[in-house]
Amino acid sequence: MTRVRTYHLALIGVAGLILLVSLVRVLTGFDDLTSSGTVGAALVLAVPIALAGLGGLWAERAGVVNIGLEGMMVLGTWFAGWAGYQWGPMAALAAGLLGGALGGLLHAIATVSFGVDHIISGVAINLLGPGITRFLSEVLYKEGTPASEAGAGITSSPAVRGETPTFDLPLLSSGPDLLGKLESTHWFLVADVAGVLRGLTHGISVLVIVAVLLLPLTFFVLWHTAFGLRLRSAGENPWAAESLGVNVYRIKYVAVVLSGAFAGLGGVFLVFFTDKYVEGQTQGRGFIGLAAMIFGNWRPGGLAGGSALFGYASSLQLRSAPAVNTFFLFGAVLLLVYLGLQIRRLTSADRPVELAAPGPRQYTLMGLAALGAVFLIWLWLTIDQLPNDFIFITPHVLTLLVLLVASQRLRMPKADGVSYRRGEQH
Amino acid sequence: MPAGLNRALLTVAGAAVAVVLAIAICSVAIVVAGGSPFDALAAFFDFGNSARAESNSVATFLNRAVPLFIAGLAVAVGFRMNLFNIGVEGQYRIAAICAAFVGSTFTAPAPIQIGIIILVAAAVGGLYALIPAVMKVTRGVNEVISTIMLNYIAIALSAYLLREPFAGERAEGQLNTTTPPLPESGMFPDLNFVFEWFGMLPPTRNGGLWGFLLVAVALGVVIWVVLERTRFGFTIKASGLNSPAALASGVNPKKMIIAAMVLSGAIAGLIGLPEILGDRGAYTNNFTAGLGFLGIAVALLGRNKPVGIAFAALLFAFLDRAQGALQFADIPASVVTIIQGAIVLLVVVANEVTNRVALRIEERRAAQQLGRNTPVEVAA
Amino acid sequence: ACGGGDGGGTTASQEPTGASSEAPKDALKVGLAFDVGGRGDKSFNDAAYTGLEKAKTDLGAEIKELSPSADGSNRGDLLRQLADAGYNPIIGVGFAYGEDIKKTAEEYPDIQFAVVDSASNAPNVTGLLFAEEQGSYLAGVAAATKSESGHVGFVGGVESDLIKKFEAGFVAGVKSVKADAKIDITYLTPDGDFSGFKAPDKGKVAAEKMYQDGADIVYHASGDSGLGVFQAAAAAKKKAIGVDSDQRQTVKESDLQSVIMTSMLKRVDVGVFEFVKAFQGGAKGGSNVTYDLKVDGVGLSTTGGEIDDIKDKLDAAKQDIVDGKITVPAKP
Amino acid sequence: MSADTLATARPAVELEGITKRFPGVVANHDIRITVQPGTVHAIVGENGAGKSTLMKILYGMQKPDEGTIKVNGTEVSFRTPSDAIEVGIGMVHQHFMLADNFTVLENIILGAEPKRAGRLDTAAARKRITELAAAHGLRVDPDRLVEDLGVGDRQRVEILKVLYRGARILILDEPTAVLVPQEVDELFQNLRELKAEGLTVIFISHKLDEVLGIADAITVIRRGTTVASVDPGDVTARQLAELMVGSELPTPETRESTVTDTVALRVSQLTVEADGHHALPKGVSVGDYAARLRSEGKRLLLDEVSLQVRKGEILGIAGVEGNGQSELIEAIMGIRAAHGRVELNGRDISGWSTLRRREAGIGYIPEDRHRQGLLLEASLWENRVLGHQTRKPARNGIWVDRRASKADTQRIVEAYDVRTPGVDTLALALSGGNQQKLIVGREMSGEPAFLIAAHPTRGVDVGAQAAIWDHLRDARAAGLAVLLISADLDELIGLSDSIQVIYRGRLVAGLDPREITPEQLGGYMTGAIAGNEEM
Ligand SMILES: Nc1ncnc2c1ncn2[C@@H]1O[C@H](COP(=O)(O)OP(=O)(O)OP(=O)(O)O)[C@@H](O)[C@H]1O
Ligand SMILES: Nc1ncnc2c1ncn2[C@@H]1O[C@H](COP(=O)(O)OP(=O)(O)OP(=O)(O)O)[C@@H](O)[C@H]1O
Ligand SMILES: [Mg+2]
Ligand SMILES: [Mg+2]
Repeated sequence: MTRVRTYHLALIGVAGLILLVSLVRVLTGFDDLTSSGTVGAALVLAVPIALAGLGGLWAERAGVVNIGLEGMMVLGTWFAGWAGYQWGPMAALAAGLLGGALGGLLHAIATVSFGVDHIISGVAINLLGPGITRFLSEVLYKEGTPASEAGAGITSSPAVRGETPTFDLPLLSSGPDLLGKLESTHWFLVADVAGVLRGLTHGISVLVIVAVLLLPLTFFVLWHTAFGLRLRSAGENPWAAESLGVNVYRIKYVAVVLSGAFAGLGGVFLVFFTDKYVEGQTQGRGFIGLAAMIFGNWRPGGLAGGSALFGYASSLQLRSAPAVNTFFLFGAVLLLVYLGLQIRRLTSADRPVELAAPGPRQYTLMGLAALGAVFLIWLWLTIDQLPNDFIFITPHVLTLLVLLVASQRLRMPKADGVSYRRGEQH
Repeated sequence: MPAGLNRALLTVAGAAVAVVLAIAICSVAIVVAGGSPFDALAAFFDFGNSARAESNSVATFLNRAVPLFIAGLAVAVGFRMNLFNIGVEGQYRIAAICAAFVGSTFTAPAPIQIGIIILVAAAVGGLYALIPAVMKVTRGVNEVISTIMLNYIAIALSAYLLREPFAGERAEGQLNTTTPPLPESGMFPDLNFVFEWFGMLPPTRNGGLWGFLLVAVALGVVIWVVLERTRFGFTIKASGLNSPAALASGVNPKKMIIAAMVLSGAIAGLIGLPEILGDRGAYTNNFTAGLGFLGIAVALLGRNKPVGIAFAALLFAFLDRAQGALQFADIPASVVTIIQGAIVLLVVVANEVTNRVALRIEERRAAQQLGRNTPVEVAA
Repeated sequence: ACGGGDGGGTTASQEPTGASSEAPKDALKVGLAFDVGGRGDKSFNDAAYTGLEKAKTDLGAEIKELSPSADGSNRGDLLRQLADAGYNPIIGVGFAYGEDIKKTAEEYPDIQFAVVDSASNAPNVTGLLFAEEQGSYLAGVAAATKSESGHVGFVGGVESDLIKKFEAGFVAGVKSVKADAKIDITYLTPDGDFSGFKAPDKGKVAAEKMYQDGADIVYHASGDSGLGVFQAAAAAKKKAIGVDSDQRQTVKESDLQSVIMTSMLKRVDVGVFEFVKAFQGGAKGGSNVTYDLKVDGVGLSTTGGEIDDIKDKLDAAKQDIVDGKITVPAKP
Repeated sequence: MSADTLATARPAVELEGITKRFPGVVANHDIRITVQPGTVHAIVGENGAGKSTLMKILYGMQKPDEGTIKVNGTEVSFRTPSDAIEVGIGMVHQHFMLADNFTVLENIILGAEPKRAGRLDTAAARKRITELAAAHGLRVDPDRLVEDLGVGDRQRVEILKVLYRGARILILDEPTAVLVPQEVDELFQNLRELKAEGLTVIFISHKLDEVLGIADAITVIRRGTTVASVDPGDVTARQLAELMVGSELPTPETRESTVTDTVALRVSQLTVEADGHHALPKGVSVGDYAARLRSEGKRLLLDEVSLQVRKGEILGIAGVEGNGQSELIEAIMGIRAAHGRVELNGRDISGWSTLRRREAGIGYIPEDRHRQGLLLEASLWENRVLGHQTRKPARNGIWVDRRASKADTQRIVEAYDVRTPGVDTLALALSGGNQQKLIVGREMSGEPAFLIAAHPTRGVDVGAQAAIWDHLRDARAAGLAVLLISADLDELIGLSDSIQVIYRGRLVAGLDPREITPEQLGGYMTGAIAGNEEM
């Protein structure tokens, strides 16, 4: 019953958000806020983050902190590029998964078998990933090698052979492109919904579909199968699991290797998106993925939310820097809504006792909110284009703000990061 | 104390084995790459074949160790309390640009000038670290996320500062953006004379061996004393080992989070100074980045203890120095990174193993002294 | 103080001597230190290497090239190691070497240095400068002339002053043809975060937006990120302009080659080779050599023949710049 | 089943010559036990005698170094618990083995999940659990989170876990340590039913009268080896105790009253909200506020608790775990936010920090020594400093006075008979009892005015127990006020000058320990007997 309620709440939240964005769009005229292009790019930018986050989710649900996702992702990109240029996309996929999984295996050996501090092992893998790939490039892609003839350099692989298929929703997003037509009307709300839907359905690579499906699949496996129950038990109380005959070591190995594979898949995705391996193309997404996973309270749904937020902000920032200004208005509206709710709560008769008399703290908060709203509106009215440097950090600032505002009832798996040894109780 | 000595010996032995193993692994890689591991090994110890080259190499080696050591200290202060300050990276960047700028705005006698620069750097670093600390304490925001985000924000912020308010004059045709140069009194005197003590040719360059080395050593000693001898250090240790127990014993966890984070950030603020005060005399857009992340590895390798961190920093610097020498020997310089990663991993594995052995020895000792290991004779 | 043309100063009788006396006086040992990324980046490091290799084959030079560490913290050390090993002259590739070259040059006054993209700052340093803004101006002219929509774009990798030179020249070029043209400008990362040169995905997203909004030609100065720009162009069936080298040749994918209308060439190879040659001829540093349109140090590539039809117009613009009738701004 | 018929003939479990060595310790040495099927077989022994180790060996969690195990007559060799589960052995551990963030159902089915088409078949599991629970009188709600359960419920979940796997041989390692008498009775009733169904139960306890009440056979273990196998009909509790320790069982008897008239600690209307602390509305008294919360159906962890402890008095708090004891002591310590007033020696300390309260002379023996009492990876002397870091002898200006701390730790080690090689030894190398003695010694130093002693002898063997009791009594005689919380009712009755019963966050009865039996006390604690509601 509670699940139904949170699910409903989430839907209402999304609807409210679209309404709000739509309002802001109409007020400001920045159509890119909800254009299919922005949404499509947001999706593409969110996917590698979500995949890295999934990697984190699997490992941490099994009780192993994985800060080495970045290194594993780097391995994924390199191997995908290396196999892809020789044998095509399927090979790239397999090799990338394997590369990431190898990183995961290393992490598993260190943390599970040797009980090494999880953070240290992750940091080491973050050193090793770029080191190994650079070394391999220096050996395999140096001048005079066949790869070099095919277009490789020390910092990039040759292009992946063959195409990865893409997908469109017939009628709606392609051909007659009904959604596209609706979107270009710029009608309040209608165009926004159309834009979002079209962005999510137009020219989508299969890998995006796979990646997006992995989220519900993860939810299903972890929360609705026996294997998932055992895996989570290893993250909550491995000693209890052990006492019931669960092979905790094996579970942890599987989880961490899969975790690496997911990070590797994120790497493959990047390689497919740009057609080749480019040194440094992961751009810290392993860390961002980890952050998105924590942001999402170690749950697939929350992770999706975290990566979507980040992807959307990055997309907007890259595509339409001036539109970022509208966030000021957006923030002001949110603050005003908050103020309105507070005032209604205070004036309503049947208020809960513990909120009966707002303390000075509450008045301060409300005062700050009012001030903030005024300040944001002032910013919005006076600034016509933020310096680029500030535009670049939109996603990061937004993430911090959401974290600050959202209630912090994060609950990590209880035995997360604990080094477990068979037969030794806590 | 024999138990402690025993453990120390074991640790050292473990670390040595780990380093050897790491080298072995890299040797395999080098052979696969078609190189000779012996050449590579020689390259690590090849400090050049002229007196001048040697002293240059030694200076390079030590100069690299200085910021790594400070970065390791900064990270360790947080880690001792289980605070994952991933944000050292951003903290030192912001601190460096602010300190370089403030230092360039006035001229005072060297000790005052340098002292103020150091203070500004520490203050800015500490303030920047205060943000995630306050977020954690008031809103429970996980410091891993917030510091990761703040790193990116620091990069953009410093780019902005460097371009707009803190920009300095530039020579025609120079594309580096920099803050205004520090006055002569802002440059930290170098330690080139030290080379003569060892019968070496001092480096000819100004600031060959950075004087900031002395500050780093002093900082290491101070941090050691603070962590190991003071009440503050004790509360940090207690909070890190068992936070509920610390809470029950009257330690205020919120205050400790803020204090440890700010201290960590203040130390982080100094990471960029050796380079600025010893070499560049300004913050530029190609200021060395990434030391904060390397600091994590160094701190963990040094087991979050100042002496260990010093060794780890020296080891990393020693390996880094060989990047050029390796290329002279036609060996890919990336083996350095591989060795560093492998050493971090293997040393902790070795630590883990030796720790267990040491623990077992200690338990046995305890049990023996209590005579618990002899089952009683009983008449049933 | 920009020196023009082939920087051959007066021939000095005195021969350059290396720091190490072991080197035979007549041997030509050329050392080169790359910028971050190093050799094999298919970009300007490789261009520099091409020039170095030419020096080896044509001038019989003994060569050594070193790449810095990933964080670039050891640039100065690489220069010193080359100097200590007896290399003379020594070339630093990239403006980031400016400061380090200056210091090293003071320590090794007997050795000649050169730095690509930065001005001379010591008597034994030659600055190898490139008038990117002039080349970009031509790219702008080409883009504006070829554009049907009157809407073009520019993608810069990192918002540094170097890349802004490209932007400034390009914008001036476009405006010279169509004063009312719409120009979208996007940078991928702030200055100091050099990942913008390695982010093809970001390049693709940024360019995609420009094409969606109606731009039909996008010029990039973003290193490896340009790959994403080309892909966006290919997907939108529009055109792009490459940078540094003739990317229609260096990019191997045939579908991408065909979208590269032209490339703004920056002849770092020429700069490096000419410097070594001049050194052999006894030239001394202390001045800059600017590779501009006059000496064809920058220019547009013609592979694919897509700009052949507007050759006259481009030549005219070039002539105006060479004659000084047009001064191209180096800052936006 | 043939196994059942065979089982009547052969012993359910035969352990022969079991030896298990840990580094430096021989936990089990040549143990021999034979357990007949369909019986309750008790194993008794001091702390650290090796009982748990032996059971872990039988359950496949640890491998014996020597010896053989036979189950139903067949020799077995277990590699993991799953091997033991397979032959029908189930174990309820001394410390709960439950994942807090899982539901009861998830905890029960873990490792033996029913599946349908690859999915967890929770419906089938729920049905099965409900059936099992009904059949054995083990009430549980399968869909509740374990973290919301009290200890009794948790115990039942543990037993259901075992039954769910169809175990025929049950190992219960100190199942009664955390239960009140009524719950113990309920458990024993369940055990008898299980026995009647032909199951075999191996039962471990320190509480000898319980053992005598339920067991069909008893094996005594001392220092890792079997000392005796006796028939419960033939021995008394005292004789059993003598077999266990070779000495007479001490009892916590208070001598003459030392209670004075000076109130050391006064607590008034202490109230703790369940869903987060809210500031008290202006002008509203704690009483009104609490009344309003109650009227809204909000849960209160502590509901207007008022009490006072006088100098020289030990006030015992009786209650089933989870009825507000933890909240009470944490509120007094200032670890948890609460409404109401706390006064120490007449001064209002409600707004003070934990540190300031400690400095003012409150000592604190926490309920869970590993969680709240010790730095396991630090040396003994550093543990001595803990909680005293701002006071002499640990403090010297901004420094920790290492020499003085060590000297004072040495004093504690001697005075409290902490068995340790030295004060530099890490705390984790000490046995639980010795760790506890160190904590008691630490909290008694600096002459506290008031001491909170939560389960001061939990899991401590008889010798150490007596020593700790003596220390408490001596301090009381010297004028110390003590708030004693204990699950051991004998201890509570024996030590306290007066007893308050806490039930659902309220003090429901004030009792005189001289006139009450553990059974009556248990009645108040479980709400079976209505309290006289605050004297
Ligand atoms: N994992 C272990 N490693 C080392 N020593 C151990 C370990 N487990 C138990 N011991 C040792 O074996 C002895 C027996 O421990 P065990 O837990 O079996 O005692 P017990 O009889 O169950 O005590 P209690 O009544 O306190 O539960 C302990 O005193 C301890 O010294
Ligand atoms: N998991 C373990 N690993 C190592 N040593 C252990 C372990 N468990 C127990 N010991 C050792 O056993 C001894 C005491 O164990 P144990 O905890 O059984 O004592 P105890 O008196 O039963 O205390 P408690 O009641 O707290 O369990 C100590 O020497 C301790 O080091
Ligand atoms: Mg025990
Ligand atoms: Mg036990």
